[in-house]
Amino acid sequence: MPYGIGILKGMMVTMANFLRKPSTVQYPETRLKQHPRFRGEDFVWYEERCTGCASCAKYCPLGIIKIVTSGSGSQISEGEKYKLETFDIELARCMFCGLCVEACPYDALHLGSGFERARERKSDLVIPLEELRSSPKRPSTWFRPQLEKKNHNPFEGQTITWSDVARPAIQDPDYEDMGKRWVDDR
Amino acid sequence: MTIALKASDVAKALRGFFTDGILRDNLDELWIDSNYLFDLCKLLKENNEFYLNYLVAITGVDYIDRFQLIYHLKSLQHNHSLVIKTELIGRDSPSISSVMNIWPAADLQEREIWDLMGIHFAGHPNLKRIMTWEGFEGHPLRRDHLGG
Amino acid sequence: MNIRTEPITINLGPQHPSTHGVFRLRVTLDGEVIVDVEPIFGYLHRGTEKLAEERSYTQIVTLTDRMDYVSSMLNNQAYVIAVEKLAGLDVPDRGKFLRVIAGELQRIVSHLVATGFFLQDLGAFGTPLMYCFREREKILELFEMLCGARVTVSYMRPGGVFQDAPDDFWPSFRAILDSLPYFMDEIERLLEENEILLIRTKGIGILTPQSAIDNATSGPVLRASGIPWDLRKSNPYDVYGDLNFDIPIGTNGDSYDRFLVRILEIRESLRILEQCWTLIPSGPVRSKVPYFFRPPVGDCYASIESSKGELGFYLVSDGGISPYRCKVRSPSLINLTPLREMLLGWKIADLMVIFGSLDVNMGEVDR
Amino acid sequence: MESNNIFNFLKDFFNFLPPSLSWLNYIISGFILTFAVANVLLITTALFTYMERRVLARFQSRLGPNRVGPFGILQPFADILKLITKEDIRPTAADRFIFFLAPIVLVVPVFLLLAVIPFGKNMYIVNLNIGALFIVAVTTIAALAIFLGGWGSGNRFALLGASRAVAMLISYEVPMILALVGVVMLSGSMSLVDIVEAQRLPFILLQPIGFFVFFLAATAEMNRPPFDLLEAESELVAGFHTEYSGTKFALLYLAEFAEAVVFAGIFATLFFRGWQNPFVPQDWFQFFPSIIWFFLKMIFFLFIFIWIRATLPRLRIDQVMSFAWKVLFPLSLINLILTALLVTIWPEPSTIELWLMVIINLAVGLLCLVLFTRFLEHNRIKPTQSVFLATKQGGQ
Repeated sequence: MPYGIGILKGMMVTMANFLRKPSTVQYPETRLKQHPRFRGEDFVWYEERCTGCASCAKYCPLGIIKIVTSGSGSQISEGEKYKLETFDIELARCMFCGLCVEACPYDALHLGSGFERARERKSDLVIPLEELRSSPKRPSTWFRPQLEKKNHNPFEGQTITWSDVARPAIQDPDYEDMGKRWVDDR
Repeated sequence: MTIALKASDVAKALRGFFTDGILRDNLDELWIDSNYLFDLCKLLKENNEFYLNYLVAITGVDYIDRFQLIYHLKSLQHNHSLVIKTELIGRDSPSISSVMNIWPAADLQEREIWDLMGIHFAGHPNLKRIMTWEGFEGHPLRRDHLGG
Repeated sequence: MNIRTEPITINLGPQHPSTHGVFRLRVTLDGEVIVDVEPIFGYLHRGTEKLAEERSYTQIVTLTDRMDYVSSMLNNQAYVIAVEKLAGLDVPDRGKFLRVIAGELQRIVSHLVATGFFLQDLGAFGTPLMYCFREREKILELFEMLCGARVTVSYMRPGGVFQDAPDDFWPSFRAILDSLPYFMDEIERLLEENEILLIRTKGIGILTPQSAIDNATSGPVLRASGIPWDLRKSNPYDVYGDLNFDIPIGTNGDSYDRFLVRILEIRESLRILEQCWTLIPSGPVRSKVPYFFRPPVGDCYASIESSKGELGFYLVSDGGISPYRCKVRSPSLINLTPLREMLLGWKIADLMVIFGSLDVNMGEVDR
Repeated sequence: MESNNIFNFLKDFFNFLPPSLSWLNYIISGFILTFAVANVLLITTALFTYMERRVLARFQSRLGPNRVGPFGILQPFADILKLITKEDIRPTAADRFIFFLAPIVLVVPVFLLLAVIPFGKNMYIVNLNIGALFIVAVTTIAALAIFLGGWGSGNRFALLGASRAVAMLISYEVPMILALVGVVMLSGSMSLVDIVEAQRLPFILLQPIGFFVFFLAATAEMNRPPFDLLEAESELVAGFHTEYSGTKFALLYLAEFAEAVVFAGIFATLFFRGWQNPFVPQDWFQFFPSIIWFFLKMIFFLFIFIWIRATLPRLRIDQVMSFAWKVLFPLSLINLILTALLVTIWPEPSTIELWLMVIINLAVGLLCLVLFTRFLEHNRIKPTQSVFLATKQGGQ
């Protein structure tokens, strides 16, 4: 085989790629397809479902969720809801690992689907309570298999109300489970 | 599968050479007195029945009153592995002999343990800090190093 | 008359264009020839092991995928296997298969990045790198489908994987399995017999088998020196026991062999993924593990074959929700032990070639 | 031989001046001509930088610049504007005068080369009868300028880059000149205009080895891959122009790309029948006017430069030097002897004899290739044998 054949083969490969369509897209005009499980940064929060138990704040590795609740006089009773004073998520230090969403027992907190929330100042990167209330309800289906069963896709603008975002209430036990007498064998 | 050598039969085999070096052996951990470590490791590497020529990892653990050093060894030829543990009582300037001239792989690992844990390895050619910058005082991975 | 030449010391500093991450090399040069080398680490030291002592077992998963930021699935897999061995958890079969699929995809991504940057150091101005990155994008899109993030995936949890793959994952996974072999043929045609690449890398930076074992190198660096040692074969974990695949072994342990071993390993990973595609059972993906679970007191060491070498976790549990000590055996750091011995005597242009062929990731070295 | 008609056209245009001022007529028309041609080169270099980035991007399956202006066509001007507005730093360790002089000494020779190149049917600035010698003389100044820049900026990396550059450029001058001699022998005169007219057949057919040697030597002369040791960013940060910034860096940047454009022009004139239609003899109908042919060939060569830059990695300094002396130099000698033989046998070759010469040349070229491969083959095992698959595991 003559000496320069390796280089020529390489040149043919680059020429073949030269004739193909480029694989990059012009970002703001055309966008790549995103998938429903994308861990976006604008959190979706359902006030009706949230009881202020702050297990998300406890479970966040960086401890960036700040929840202040107060005994709200009339509403407070065993097992009911606290009145939420502040619910701040400091996006500047958040790494979007989703452990808070995993820890929320009432499916109140969900990851969003956007990633273009840039601000000039770091203090603007804190999501206050009002913004959580008013932000559009397009949760990502990360760690929410029930949303995936409804094949909910936040990128097609489908919003979900607080009532049908949760896991089915009773895990109806199948026959094999019924057979077990003691709960903890289940 | 990599067979984990039973500490008891390794101890039996080594008792021929060392009388008091081996402290105790439970399951697959072989506890050794820290000043016999060097010649015992040399023996483990050379004799062809064990031929542990691959030093997988050295780990330092700080148990408040004593430091523990765990050596994971492996033999690529026989595909078996062994865990050796030694203890250095007391917190001020623990020191042990370096195993660099048995396994050259120990070089960077010992420097890291010296830098983060503060265990001195006698006989290491250039025992300098590896992770933290030169002027850093204290050893971060110790239990009493509360950061800041 | 002899001309007195004195060697100059230059800093291939932390922000040098071709060091992989922040790695500083103080090199003493006599003209072009390297006389003395002193690597300086620590620029990316984030204290992962100290942080791990204050986090619960599940929270450490998010720490692990920031160690070797090019193969985060494999870091997760190593950590999770160590925790399961510590706590004695069993993992459902489908979870194991999903872990192997994610791990092998991540190995392909890591080898593509390694090959791309290896060519970039050689001066091929970005073309092979862009081709490798184009294929990497497709696999990262798979990861986004699987776990929502492309690089910091934290997909695996002690006891399996956190969620099953979505339905539209399998068709695009099949598409990649069909398209990647053609790309590999193309890359091999572009690079393998390229005369300039051969001159620049053949016989450069030779690591003898004996010193490869003495310096406890692992992964492609060890296999390129002729030692057939792969943890997936010698100490199979997850489902590697009942998959058949080969290990590429080099003969003369130079930079060219390390480069070629990685390319052939991508082909082997494709063979593994093909078998996983057919063998994966249905069923649950994760055994029941509470969030703040407490493994029994004790310690254990478990390691897997990550893309850089043997990545191991040594965990000591004192019964609490967070480990008493979590040590990481980082393959990149230990692969750097023979660096000085491999570099002496070569020219400065070879320094980049040898360092590039070692494929060291600074996130894993400094932890 | 009609003289240079653009210059005559301008001279007649200025005839209204009184005869006592006729010398002014010469100066003005001369100045306008050179000013126009110099600006043409500037614009072409700017467009070449744009073309390089777009074509290189397409090789790498990306889009390339398309933000500034329609399809990104104003990108080079945006670059120039940016570079000019950047602060022009001079390191304290730098030798003031040399640091300032280096960019100028690098740019001037590139524009000087334009004087000799015929763009179209008797469209040239001057018809020097020693054109080829002029080209060689001017390109050596670039080597000097690079060392001035490297030494003047007082930075270790720049010094290393500069000392490499001088060694490489000098050792690539020799094969380049010998390859030029082959062309000059065939065409009988050194002036580029005569070389173009003497090319009944494009010299690439008559001089395959000569073209190969000249092409590689010129690529090294222009510091383009695979010989771009100078700014080997992976090793020496940025080679000799590490310390330059602002307008000085813009000049260096311009010189590098202008040299590529000018050398593309030289290739077209020496080996591809300059401004004539390469596929058809002189007196037949040429499809395009002569200047269009010239620019088409230039763009063809520029495309090849970019194609090589997209594919090939860089050579090490000692490999570059050994390639020059062990490969290019003997090849150019063989080419020289062969051409001398052919020219003595057929001083006035008819068309059949011309084609005969082409066949002989190609045969010798293939022979050299086979000999060179056998010489290299015995000390290099086939690449794929070095890694094989093993199913078993275990260690030594």
